Amino acid sequence: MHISEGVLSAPVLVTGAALAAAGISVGLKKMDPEKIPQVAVLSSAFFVASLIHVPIGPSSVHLILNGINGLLLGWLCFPSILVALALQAILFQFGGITVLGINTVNMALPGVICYYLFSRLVTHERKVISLASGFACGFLAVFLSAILVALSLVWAEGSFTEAAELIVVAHLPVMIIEGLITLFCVAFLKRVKPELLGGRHEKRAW
Amino acid sequence: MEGNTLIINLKDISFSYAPDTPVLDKLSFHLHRGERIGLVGPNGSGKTTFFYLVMGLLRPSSGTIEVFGKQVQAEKDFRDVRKRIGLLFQDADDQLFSPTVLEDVAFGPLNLGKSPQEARDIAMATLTKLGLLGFEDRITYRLSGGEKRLVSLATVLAMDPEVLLLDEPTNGLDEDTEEKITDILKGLSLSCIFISHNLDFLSKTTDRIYAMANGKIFLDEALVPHSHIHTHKFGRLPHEHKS
Amino acid sequence: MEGNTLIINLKDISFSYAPDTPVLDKLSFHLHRGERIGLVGPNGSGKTTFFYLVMGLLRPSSGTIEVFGKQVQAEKDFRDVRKRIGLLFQDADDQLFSPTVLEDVAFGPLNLGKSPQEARDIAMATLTKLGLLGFEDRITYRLSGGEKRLVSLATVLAMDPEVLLLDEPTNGLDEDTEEKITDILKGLSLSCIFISHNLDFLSKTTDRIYAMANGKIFLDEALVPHSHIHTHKFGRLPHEHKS
Amino acid sequence: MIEEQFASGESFVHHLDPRMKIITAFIYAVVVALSSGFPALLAALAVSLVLITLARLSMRKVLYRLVVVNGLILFLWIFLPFTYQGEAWFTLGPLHATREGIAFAIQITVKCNAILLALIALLATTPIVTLGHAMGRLRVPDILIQLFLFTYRYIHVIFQEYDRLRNAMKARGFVPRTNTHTYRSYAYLVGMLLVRSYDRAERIHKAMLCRGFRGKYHTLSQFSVTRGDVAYFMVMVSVILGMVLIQWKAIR
Ligand SMILES: Nc1ncnc2c1ncn2[C@@H]1O[C@H](COP(=O)(O)OP(=O)(O)OP(=O)(O)O)[C@@H](O)[C@H]1O
Ligand SMILES: Nc1ncnc2c1ncn2[C@@H]1O[C@H](COP(=O)(O)OP(=O)(O)OP(=O)(O)O)[C@@H](O)[C@H]1O
Ligand SMILES: [Mg+2]
Ligand SMILES: [Mg+2]
Repeated sequence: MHISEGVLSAPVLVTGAALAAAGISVGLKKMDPEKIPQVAVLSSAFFVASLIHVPIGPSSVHLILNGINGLLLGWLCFPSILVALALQAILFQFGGITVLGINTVNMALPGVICYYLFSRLVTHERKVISLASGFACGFLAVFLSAILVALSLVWAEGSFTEAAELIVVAHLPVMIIEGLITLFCVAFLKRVKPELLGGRHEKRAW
Repeated sequence: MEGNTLIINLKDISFSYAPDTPVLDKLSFHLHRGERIGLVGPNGSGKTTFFYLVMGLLRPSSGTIEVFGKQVQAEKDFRDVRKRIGLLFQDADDQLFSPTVLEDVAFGPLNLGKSPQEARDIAMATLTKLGLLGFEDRITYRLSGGEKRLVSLATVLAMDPEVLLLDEPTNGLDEDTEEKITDILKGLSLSCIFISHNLDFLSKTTDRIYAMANGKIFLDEALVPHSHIHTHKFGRLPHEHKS
Repeated sequence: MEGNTLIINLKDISFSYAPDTPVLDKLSFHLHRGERIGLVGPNGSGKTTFFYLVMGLLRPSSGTIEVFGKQVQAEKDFRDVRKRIGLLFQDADDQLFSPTVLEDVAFGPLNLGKSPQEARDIAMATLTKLGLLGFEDRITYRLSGGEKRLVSLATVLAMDPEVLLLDEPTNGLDEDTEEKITDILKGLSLSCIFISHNLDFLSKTTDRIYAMANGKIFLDEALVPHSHIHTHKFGRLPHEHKS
Repeated sequence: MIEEQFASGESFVHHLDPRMKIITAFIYAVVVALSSGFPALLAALAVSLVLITLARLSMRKVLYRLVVVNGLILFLWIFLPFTYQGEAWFTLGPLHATREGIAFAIQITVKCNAILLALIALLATTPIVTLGHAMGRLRVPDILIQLFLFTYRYIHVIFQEYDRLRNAMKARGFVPRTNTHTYRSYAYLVGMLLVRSYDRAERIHKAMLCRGFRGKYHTLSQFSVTRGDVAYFMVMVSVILGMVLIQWKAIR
C-alpha cells in the first residue's frame, strides 16, 4: 500500500512527514541503543516476510504484517517501518522520498493502535480470546492502513474519492488474509516463544 | 526393462549459482528401482545442489532430468516428483517450521490432500514406527539436535515416498541416535541416495558408493579393506573414525 | 604460584536454560597462563554455554567464577574480562554485524576507547597479519564462509586479548582455509581454549584435550598412538580419517 | 535474492560524494513534488533523463523498474479522466472524460516518473552502506542510521533462512492455494523466521558485548569532497532554482 511519488499535495506530504517524525521520535525515545540488534533483526524478518506472496483466488498479494509488527515492537514499529520503507524505496523504488513520511504513518500508526488494543488480549489464557484478537489485530491493521491511504488521497485531491473507495474495498480480502495469518502467527509465537509477544522491546515496561 | 526400473535419470546437467563458477558440470547419473546408493564428496562439491536439482528446487542451466520415466522441467512437473521422492535436508532446522511435532509430520500428508484426521493418523503411525511416540505435542523448536533429525525423518517418511534422498542424516548425532537411524534406514525397502561423510554408516546402509568431484559423479564400487596407523591425543577415550 | 598463573577458574558451576534440564552440572575447570586446551563433546553437551558463562553472557545458577585472580559476578566485573578474553562465536554471521570489514574489525578497539584513527590503524594491522589486506572495504554479508571466519578471527585479535576462546573455528571450512587458520593459530602465543569436533586440528594446535559430557569437563591427557584396521568401500580413493 | 541493482558502476554519478547526492536528490524531489505547471514538470523530466543518462545504467532495468512502480498511477488513470471536474472532452458510455482530468493525470504521471528517475540516478547508484554513512554525516540521528545498517545487514541472512524453509515446504509437496492450510503454513513460516531472528539478535548482542560494546556506537566513516562534487552541486542547485523560477512564473 505504498503511495507513489507525485500523487499527493504539499499539505498532505508535510503533515505526513510531521506525524512520522513525531511517531519516530517517540519510538526512538523508547528504544534502548542496546536493543538495536533486536529491533533491526526483527525488522529484517518483517522486510523478508513482506516479500512473501500469498495466493488469493487467481491472483496473489504480498504480506503487510503491520499488525504483528505493532504487537511485537509497540511504538518501535515506527522506526522499524520507516527503515523498511526507506530500503524498499532505494532497492526497488517502491514509494519514494517525499512520501516516506506519509507512507510510514499509514503503516505504522495502525500498528501502534493494534499494539494498544491487542497486546494484552493476544496473550490471554482463553484460546478463543487470544485467537480472535489475533485475527482482529491483523484485520484491523490493514483496514486502518487502507483507510489512512484513502484519506491521504482524498485530502490531496477531491477527485481521488472513487479511487480511494475502491482501494479500501479491494483490500477487504487482504484484511481477511492478514487476519488469518496474524491469528496463526500469534498462535505459533504463543506456543513457541511467548516472550516475543507484548512489545517487550520498549525500554519502559507497561 | 530399463524403461521400467529407471527412476532418476540425469543427463549432462550443468548448474552454477554465480556466472563463472560451475558447481555441476555435465553431470550424468541414474538410479534404478531398489538401488541404494551412497554419495560422498568434499565440502562444497555440489552434493546438496544435486539433490535440489532432482527435486526441482533449482533448475539446471542445461541438460535433462527424467524422473519415473517422464522428463521434468517446469514447476508443475516437479510437483508430482515431490510427492514420490522424499528429501531430508542437511539442516533439520530448515525442515521443521510448525510449532509442534505432530503438525510438522502431518504437513506433508495434508499437502497430499489427506483429510486432517487421516493426516493425524498417518503422522501418529509414522512417529510410532520411529519410536517417537509421546513426542507429538513437543515444540519442534525446543527439540535437541538428535530429536530434530529423527522428527525430520518422520516428516519425510510420513509422505510415504518411493525414493529417499537423505542429506547427511547422521551429521552431528551422538552414537546412540546414529545407531538408531542406521537401524531404521536398514529396515526400509526403498530406493535411496544418502549423502554422508560417514563411510561406516554408508557401508552399513547402501550397496554402492559414488563420489562427487569436479561437478561430476563417479562410481567407486571396490570394497577395499585397509588399515591406517596413526597417532593422536585423546586416543584413549572411545572414539570413532568418521571419514 | 597458582595465584599468578591461574587465569580462568570455575568452581562447581551449574547452569540450565529450562528449570528441569541442567546443562552444566557442578562443573569445575581451570586454565593457566600459556595453556592451550582443546575441548570436545557431543552436540548439545554445553560447550558453547560454557564459553558464554566464562564471558559473563550467561550467569550460573550456582558456583563461582574467577578470572585473572578476581571473582567475577556482576555485569561490571565482566566488562574487564571481555577486554582481556576474546571469544570467536560459532556462527560468523552473529559476529560480523557491521556493514564493512574494516568497521567490524575496528568496532572492538573503538569500544576500548581508541580514537578512530588508532582503531583504523589497529584494524589494518590485524587484517594484514591475517593476510586479509584488500578486504577492508568489502561488505561483510557478501563474504564467503571461509572469509567470514577469517574476518571474525581478525575482529577478536584486534582487541589484543590475552586469552582466546574459539568455538568451532574450522567448522564448515574447506581444507585450504582450515590449514590457513591452523597455521595462524599455531603462530599465536596466547592461552587458549578451542572447541572443535576436529581432532586433527586440535592435536595440531593444542597441548591437551578435555571432553565435555554430562554437564562436566573431563581431562584425557594421554597421547595414545594406535591403529585401527577397518574395511570400507571407497577405500581406494584417497581419503582421510578425521576424528 | 535482494540485490542493489544499480549500485555498482563506473560512471561520474556513481563516484559523486554521497552526501551531495542525498541533499540534491531530496531538494529536487521536494521541488518537483510541489510543482504543478507543465513547463516546470517537463523541465524536471528532462533533467531526470539527463541524470539517468549520465549514470549509464541499463535502460532495460530502469524501464522495468518504472513499469513495476507505476501501478498506483495506472490505477488512478482509470478514474481521474472521469471524476475530475471540467469541460467534457469525450464520452465513454455514461462517463464523461474531462480535458482537465486528463491533464491532471498526465501531470501526476510526469511528476512521479521524473522523481523516480532522479532517485534511481542519484540514490540507487550509491551502495546502501555508503548511503547510511552519508546520512549519518548529514545529522540523521545515529540510532536510526544504526538501525538502518543493521536491518540491511541481516536481511540477507534472514532471506537465506527463508529460502531454505520455503524449499523444505515445497519439497514436502506444499503448493500455495487459496485455503486455510496455505495461510496457516505461511504464518508458521513467518513465525519461525521471527523466532529465529530473535535468537540471532540475542547472539549478536552477546557478540557485541564481548567486544566491549556499552551502548554507544562509534563511526569510522570519512568522506572527502572533490572539485567534481562541488561543480555537480553548483550545477544541480542552479537547475533546481531554474525549475522553481519556471514554476513560480507559471503560477503568477
Ligand atoms: N545459495 C547459494 N548461492 C551461492 N552459492 C551457493 C549456494 N549454495 C551453495 N553454493 C555454493 O555452491 C557450491 C556447492 O554447494 P553444495 O551445498 O551443493 O555443496 P555440498 O557438497 O553439499 O557441501 P557440504 O558438504 O558442505 O554440504 C559451494 O561452493 C557453495 O558455496
Ligand atoms: N538459548 C537457549 N535456550 C534454551 N536452550 C538452549 C539455548 N541454547 C542452548 N540450549 C540448549 O542447551 C544445551 C547446550 O547447548 P550448547 O549450545 O551449549 O551445546 P554445544 O555443546 O555448544 O553444542 P554444539 O556442538 O551443537 O554447538 C542444548 O541442549 C541446547 O539445546
Ligand atoms: Mg551439503
Ligand atoms: Mg556450540
